[in-house]
Amino acid sequence: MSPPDLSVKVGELTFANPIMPASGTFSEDLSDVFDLDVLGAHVLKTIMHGKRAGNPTPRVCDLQGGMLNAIGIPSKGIDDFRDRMLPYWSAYKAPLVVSISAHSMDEFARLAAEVSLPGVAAIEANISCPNIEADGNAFAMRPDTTAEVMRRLRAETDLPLWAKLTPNTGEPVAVAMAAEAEGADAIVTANTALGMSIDVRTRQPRLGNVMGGMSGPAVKPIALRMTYQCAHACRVPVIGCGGIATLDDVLEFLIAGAAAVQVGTATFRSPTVMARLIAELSDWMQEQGVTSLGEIIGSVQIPGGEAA
Amino acid sequence: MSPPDLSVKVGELTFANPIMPASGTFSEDLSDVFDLDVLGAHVLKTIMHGKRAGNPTPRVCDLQGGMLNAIGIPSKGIDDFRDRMLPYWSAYKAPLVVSISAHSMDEFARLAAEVSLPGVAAIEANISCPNIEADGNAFAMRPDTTAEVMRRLRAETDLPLWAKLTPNTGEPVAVAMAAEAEGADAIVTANTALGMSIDVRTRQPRLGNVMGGMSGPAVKPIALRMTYQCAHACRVPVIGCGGIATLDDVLEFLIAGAAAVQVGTATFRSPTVMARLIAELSDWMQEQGVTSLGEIIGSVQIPGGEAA
Amino acid sequence: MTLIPSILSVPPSPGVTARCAEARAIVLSNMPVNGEYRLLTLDAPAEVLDCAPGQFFQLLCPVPEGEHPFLRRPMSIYGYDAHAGQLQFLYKIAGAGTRGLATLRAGDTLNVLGPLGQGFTMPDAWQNLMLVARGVGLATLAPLARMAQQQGRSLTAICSARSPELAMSVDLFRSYGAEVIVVHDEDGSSEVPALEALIEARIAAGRVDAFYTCGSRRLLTMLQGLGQKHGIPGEIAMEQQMACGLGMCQACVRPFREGNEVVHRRVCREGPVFSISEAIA
Amino acid sequence: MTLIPSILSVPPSPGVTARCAEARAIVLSNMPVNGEYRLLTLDAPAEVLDCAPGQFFQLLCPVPEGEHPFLRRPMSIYGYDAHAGQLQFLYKIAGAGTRGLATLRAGDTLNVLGPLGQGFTMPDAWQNLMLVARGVGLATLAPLARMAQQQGRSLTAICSARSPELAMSVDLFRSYGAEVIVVHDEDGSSEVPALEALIEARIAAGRVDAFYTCGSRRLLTMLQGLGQKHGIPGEIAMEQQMACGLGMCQACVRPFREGNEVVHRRVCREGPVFSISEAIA
Ligand SMILES: Cc1cc2nc3c(=O)[nH]c(=O)nc-3n(C[C@H](O)[C@H](O)[C@H](O)COP(=O)(O)OP(=O)(O)OC[C@H]3O[C@@H](n4cnc5c(N)ncnc54)[C@H](O)[C@@H]3O)c2cc1C
Ligand SMILES: Cc1cc2nc3c(=O)[nH]c(=O)nc-3n(C[C@H](O)[C@H](O)[C@H](O)COP(=O)(O)OP(=O)(O)OC[C@H]3O[C@@H](n4cnc5c(N)ncnc54)[C@H](O)[C@@H]3O)c2cc1C
Ligand SMILES: Cc1cc2nc3c(=O)[nH]c(=O)nc-3n(C[C@H](O)[C@H](O)[C@H](O)COP(=O)(O)O)c2cc1C
Ligand SMILES: Cc1cc2nc3c(=O)[nH]c(=O)nc-3n(C[C@H](O)[C@H](O)[C@H](O)COP(=O)(O)O)c2cc1C
Ligand code: FES
Ligand code: FES
Repeated sequence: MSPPDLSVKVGELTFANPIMPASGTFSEDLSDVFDLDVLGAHVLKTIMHGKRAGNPTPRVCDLQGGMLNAIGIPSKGIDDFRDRMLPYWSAYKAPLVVSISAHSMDEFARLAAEVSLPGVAAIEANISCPNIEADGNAFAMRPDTTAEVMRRLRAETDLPLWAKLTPNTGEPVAVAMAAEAEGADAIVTANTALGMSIDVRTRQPRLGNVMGGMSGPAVKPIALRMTYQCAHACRVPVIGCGGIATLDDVLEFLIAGAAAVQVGTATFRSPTVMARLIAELSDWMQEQGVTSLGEIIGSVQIPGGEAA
Repeated sequence: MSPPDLSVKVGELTFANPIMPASGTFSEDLSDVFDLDVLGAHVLKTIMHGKRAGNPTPRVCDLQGGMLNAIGIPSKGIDDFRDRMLPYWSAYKAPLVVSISAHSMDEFARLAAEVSLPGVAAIEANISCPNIEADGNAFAMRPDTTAEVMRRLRAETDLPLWAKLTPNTGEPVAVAMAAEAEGADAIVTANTALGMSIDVRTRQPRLGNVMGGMSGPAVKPIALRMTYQCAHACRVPVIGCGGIATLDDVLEFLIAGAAAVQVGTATFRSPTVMARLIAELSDWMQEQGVTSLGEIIGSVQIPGGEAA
Repeated sequence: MTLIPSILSVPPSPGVTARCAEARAIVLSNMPVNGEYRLLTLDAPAEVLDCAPGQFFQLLCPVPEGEHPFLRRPMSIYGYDAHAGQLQFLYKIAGAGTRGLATLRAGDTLNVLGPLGQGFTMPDAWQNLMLVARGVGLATLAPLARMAQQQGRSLTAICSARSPELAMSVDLFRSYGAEVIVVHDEDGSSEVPALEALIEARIAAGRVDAFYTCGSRRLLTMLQGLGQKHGIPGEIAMEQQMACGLGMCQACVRPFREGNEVVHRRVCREGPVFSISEAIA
Repeated sequence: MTLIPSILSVPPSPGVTARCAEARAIVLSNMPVNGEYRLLTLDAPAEVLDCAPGQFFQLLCPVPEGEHPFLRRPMSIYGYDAHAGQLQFLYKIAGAGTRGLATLRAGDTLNVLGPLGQGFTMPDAWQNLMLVARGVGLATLAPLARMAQQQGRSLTAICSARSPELAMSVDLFRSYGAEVIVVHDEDGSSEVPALEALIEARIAAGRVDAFYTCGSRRLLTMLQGLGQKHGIPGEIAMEQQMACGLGMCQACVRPFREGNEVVHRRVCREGPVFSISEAIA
């Protein structure tokens, strides 16, 4: 029997399998541990236009079933991307997804144009990073600011453009639909949830930045809910992200409607996890007689039809 | 040495200690397990005006570090409250907090008037229950609807009025300030976070209602963040709620600025937990030489002054 | 294999008690039985041993590697012995929680909450009892059989299983003086028409004053039909997903007939034992 | 008590290697030593044993009851022996993760990720080495002392501790041919002025080509001053909260002087060993 076909389509792009890293939890350093070309795609840490230091330390702390981070976006800037990172990643077969962000629409648009280079397969617009502006504000908090920034980005690039949403908004579906209406080719659900932790002995916040983004299994139900909501509301594909660590987690997001998934925090606990998930998914498909992931994606059974 | 003073003030009310149950996770049935008069206050399951069945089963499922529920608000209505519950709870010394909710402003206001009876110490307005309306919508999702409903409630009752917030809003601070501006005497942070879980074997949602509210340790960092944000933005006291299970959790919320805390899901894992937390808090104060909780509440140390 | 639950001190009249406690029990043994099931025997403190047949416990299951059961898991009391300080559960591995239970070794501790719920009743008028059960439902009915013997009732136990070898508690029920009838899927004797004929014959012979059953929808519907036709009452132990187990959260409701109305009752508090005529399959 | 880490196969020239693996190791022993510390000895596969002094592992700590360490915890390699297939860590119980480590018994498995980071260098020009350390920092420097001996360097080890009994690795350093000087808080000999005078005397005697240290800000500032004054280079192993340990997340940065600039470097990737002159206390 031929090995099962793990490939998925995300808009016009085809990936060899649905497993890719989440932005900010992946770098060339992981090639020490496994061959990065087994991945469906490579998604890089968000870059911004200029050089930036990032947030004060401590930048991470752990939680029950997850972690908080307030890394910020330390960035070596666009030149380093073009001259050093792009050539490095272009040597791989796996398609390259470049995550970008900015504080202003103008800078965001300019960066989109500048990273639209041969070797880049798609741009992920990080319109959701809760660390960029105070108290978790980001473009993706509101449909109107989302629409505006996506329109500007769309005007600057012909590459597939993904919008990465935040769970901190009260209206994720409206935000996803605004992104879609302005030409997003895919929706990524989601970035981290704004949280806080205090060391009761020192009475200090555990993060130098006071608040930070929560990730890992603890946020999975929230990310899954957003994935389901957006997959039902949007025509463009949705990429699930949040707390994925096991084969069951991957299947859960695919069943909810995700066309592919991103794995972040799980790589910190087990750097080989993505390679293992791909192998396990292949074995599972073979065992279950599933020949294509089209049979799984969006196959959730809602009792009595549509969701409440 | 005299035992430490655990009492806290929440607006004009004084509670013997800062530990009280969260609405919906407590009932007279718990008196099988310990003497309910040790609690700082009694907070009842939300009541609505008429009789209601609640949501389809399964109504709960568990998660890593927490659970989802979509109980809905099965309610025996106002008559049952007045005739049966109020006399039962009035026999206790601990102050009684009655949680109310409604689908419309009119009904909400009417219910506030109807529950303003002798024996009721405060009203908790559940303006945040994600199960009441589709997709997590609730009054507390927006400052304007919050302001309107709180204004209506304030007009109908002279009792202390608490507003229970939702973590599903993108603007919790604005919502808290709107509630305060319209006369809320305290803010409760927070209700459950909207989530989802799918059984990958049956491909069905694990809840009959498809989506539901997440609670337990997994949501603690989000609830703590909201508690900190609201305690810094509001003059009225904030009551912390979300994932509290240990003495360190209680201290973490008090340090963040909570005047008292509510314990929900932890009671399901250990029905004696609230009684234990009160004893542990007393022991801890004695050990540390803390004579009053005023020394702890809001004592978070922000490096370099205020938060980002 | 025969499982003898240690029920030495069933109270003569099973006064339903609502009192319960959270306690640490110590594992005495945790053995596989019959391939599919495991028997967990605990050394438990007196405060949790005032049990009645049909009641249950909420167990805080250990965390098996890579899984995260969070809520307690409900388990019927299979055996209890206040005198010996022992408590037993018979369980089937279904998911994370029961896989966690399966990791317990002698000497480990287990946090138990119970006894919970309302047990079976056995009015004086019910002298000839018929017990119909399948699978892990037998765990729930075993202490009932013991109680029937102690109260001098006549008992017929119909044990339904996939194959005759899997009909677990045959010897146990026999040791309680029951007449045991094994029906199974292999020869079709467990199918409703065959079962119904079998029971009709007993009823005709005046051998059935009341039914006891548990779990299966199919058996419930059948017994409701027979009960209505012949005016035979009975009780059923039901299941539902639970959170608190104490009556606080309203997770575990099921619909029941109350006159012309359908009402919700909590399986953990008003149940898990209900009148067969009021239950809805 | 003397702790002999099993370092039998230190590579003569510690070629810095970036390769690492995630592996399951088996606990051989996990013993308390000296009250405050514990020594964990693992049976580890060859793929993780190509180590150099100063490198570290990320340990996936077991979950102690009631606590939930989530991220891996970084631990310096205390001993490694590719030949015997052994790996050792010396740790102090600080919180949930190390409390989890303390629960390990012989035969348990532990998921380890390593070796990680850049170890110490030992250029030929550095013949007379001075090692200054306190507390658990000694764990990091122990394999370095062994390497110094193997490469025939002269070594002075200043062990700083709260009281003389707590100066843990005295005998160990001696066994590597080091001259060991114990300074402690009780007689004030561990205070900076006293220490500085002591080291100045050795420098005057031409006994110090390079310093090695780890951890403490106070010691770093002092050694930077002495190094600058006398033109003596050196290396320091530093710490920072980590998430990935591999260089991906940028959690573990610290500021360093690079010419006139201050730059961020990742402790897990560019470090944990850095030049003393570039480090910022
Ligand atoms: C009052 C009562 C008494 C019970 N007595 C016994 C007993 O004596 N022996 C025994 O083996 N089992 C008994 N059960 C069922 C037992 O509680 C479930 O099998 C167990 O909770 C499954 O947990 P898990 O983590 O292993 O599996 P999960 O992964 O939680 O579930 C596996 C499957 O079982 C279903 N399930 C889970 N919990 C329940 C529940 N509370 N009720 C019904 N279905 C459920 C799930 O939907 C899923 O399909 C009883 C249930 C109730 C309500
Ligand atoms: C490269 C490196 C090598 C190390 N080698 C050793 C060693 O050989 N032996 C040893 O006992 N310890 C060593 N440490 C420190 C050790 O990693 C921490 O003590 C441990 O992570 C604490 O985890 P915990 O869960 O027990 O405590 P936590 O509850 O996580 O923390 C307890 C205290 O330690 C602090 N802390 C936690 N993690 C770190 C960290 N990574 N760096 C600095 N402080 C931290 C916390 O802020 C807190 O104040 C090393 C650290 C690094 C970065
Ligand atoms: C340390 C860390 C750094 C991150 N940096 C970024 C980033 O630069 N850009 C971005 O879009 N998301 C970033 N994220 C969010 C992740 O891409 C992902 O959306 C989130 O962590 C949820 O997935 P997970 O639970 O699998 O980690 C970061 C997450 C972590 C933990
Ligand atoms: C089963 C269940 C039922 C709940 N019902 C209500 C309710 O009726 N009204 C309300 O305001 N909150 C309700 N909540 C939310 C809790 O009061 C609390 O805000 C939330 O669970 C977070 O706290 P916890 O993590 O300590 O449980 C319910 C929570 C659970 C788990
Ligand atoms: S399980 Fe909570 S009411 Fe029954
Ligand atoms: S810990 Fe992730 S970069 Fe160092």
